[in-house]
Amino acid sequence: MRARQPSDYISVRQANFCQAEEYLALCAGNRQDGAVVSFVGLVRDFNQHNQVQTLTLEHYPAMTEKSLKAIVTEARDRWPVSRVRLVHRVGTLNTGEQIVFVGVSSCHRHHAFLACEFIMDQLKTRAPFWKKEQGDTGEHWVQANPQDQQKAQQWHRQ
Amino acid sequence: MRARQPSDYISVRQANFCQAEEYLALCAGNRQDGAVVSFVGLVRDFNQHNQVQTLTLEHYPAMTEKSLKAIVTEARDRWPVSRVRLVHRVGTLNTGEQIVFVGVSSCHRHHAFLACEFIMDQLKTRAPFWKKEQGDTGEHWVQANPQDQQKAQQWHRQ
Amino acid sequence: MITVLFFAQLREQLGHDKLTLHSAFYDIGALRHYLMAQHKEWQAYLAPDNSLAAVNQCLVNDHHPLHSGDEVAFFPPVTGG
Amino acid sequence: MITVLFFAQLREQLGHDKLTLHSAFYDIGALRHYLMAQHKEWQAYLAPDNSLAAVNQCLVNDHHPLHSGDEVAFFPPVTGG
Repeated sequence: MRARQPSDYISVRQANFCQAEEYLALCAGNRQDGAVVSFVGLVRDFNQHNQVQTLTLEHYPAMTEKSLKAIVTEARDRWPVSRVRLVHRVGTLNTGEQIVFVGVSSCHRHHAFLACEFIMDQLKTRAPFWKKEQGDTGEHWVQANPQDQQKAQQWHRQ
Repeated sequence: MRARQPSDYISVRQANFCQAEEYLALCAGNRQDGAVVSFVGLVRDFNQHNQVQTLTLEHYPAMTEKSLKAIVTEARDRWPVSRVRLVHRVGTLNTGEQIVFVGVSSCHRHHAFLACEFIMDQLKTRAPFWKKEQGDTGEHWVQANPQDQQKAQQWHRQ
Repeated sequence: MITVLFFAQLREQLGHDKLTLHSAFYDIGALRHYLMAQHKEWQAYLAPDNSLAAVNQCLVNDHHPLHSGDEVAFFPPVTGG
Repeated sequence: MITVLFFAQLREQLGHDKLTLHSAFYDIGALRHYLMAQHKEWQAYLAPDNSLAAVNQCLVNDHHPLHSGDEVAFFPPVTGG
């Protein structure tokens, strides 16, 4: 496996992130990349069970960064991308709040799109985060979506 | 074809755009979408012929917005996306400057990724913009990339 | 009457950005061949492989019919984005 | 010695977040069956279909060997992002 690039930034934290700052960090002083793709995941107001008021994200601290680094390294092994930034929040969030940022820069837009979506799909099935919703009908652990599992596996058939 | 949604924003202009403002416009007051995907295309310092100093974008004004609207409408016909924002600049730009923004919000991240990349791929082959590079070896019109043509056509085989 | 516009590299190659024609043409292919017959030095540039056509600001192929008042444009493959 | 951690819904279902075991186990499957045999009420929750396993913070399957000093974690399918 290729070594993790110094241009990777991975952060797991309670504090919010600024999408604009993350985007600027992908572009600043970067004259060789023509493409920047970014994804932000937000807390929706309605999910599996009920009207959601807040969402609490638990994680397995010792494993979280390790698994995210492995996912980013795997993306780099597949596509020639330049800069990668990944921020995932934990703790209690309100509806509309940002949960996760994935940003990728590359010379070629298709590689940036692929790497960004790959990282999200793998994160959804391999990174140790769990969501608990607090809403109208009480507290519920979010159940894993079988489609997420299928989507993550499709990358290994390509 | 479905009518163009009031939540579409399409702009062709010389002035720069603020990626952060575009992102905020996709999120502001939006509680139902869990996914926002955005793409930015930038002026690279090296392209087909030479070291690039500036890039001049010519367009066919009467046709440009019409073609972009048609592309966004086609994306909406294919995937249930919520908000779409598309900004394309014309005129003379320096290396590192932003050329194009495409942002899409949706309930489902895969639809947001697909629609965003589809819009870019179609724009690359159907929207009347032409690039001329000014660099070390003089002025050159950028020649269309056959891969862009293939990539745009792949969507119609799906 | 038909207005014909040329853009980008094609405009520079032909040395024209606009023509106004008073003849009638059955379709884009007929107009293209008329222009190529009138100006031998345009033939390479205007060949269908090297230039796209739009009628009233929509991309069309050479079989697209033409009517009086149409705005036709010829231009090289696009390179925006 | 093996440390066993439980997370999220599984932690709530079992009522434990951590166990320390002094026995030796051949692999994750053996450890899983030991825990299910010791605590009948855990069987449904700990079944391989309902819980993933990690050894030293890497996802593994039930054939992954165990060694003294390993940190094992069981948890439900993940739901981040």
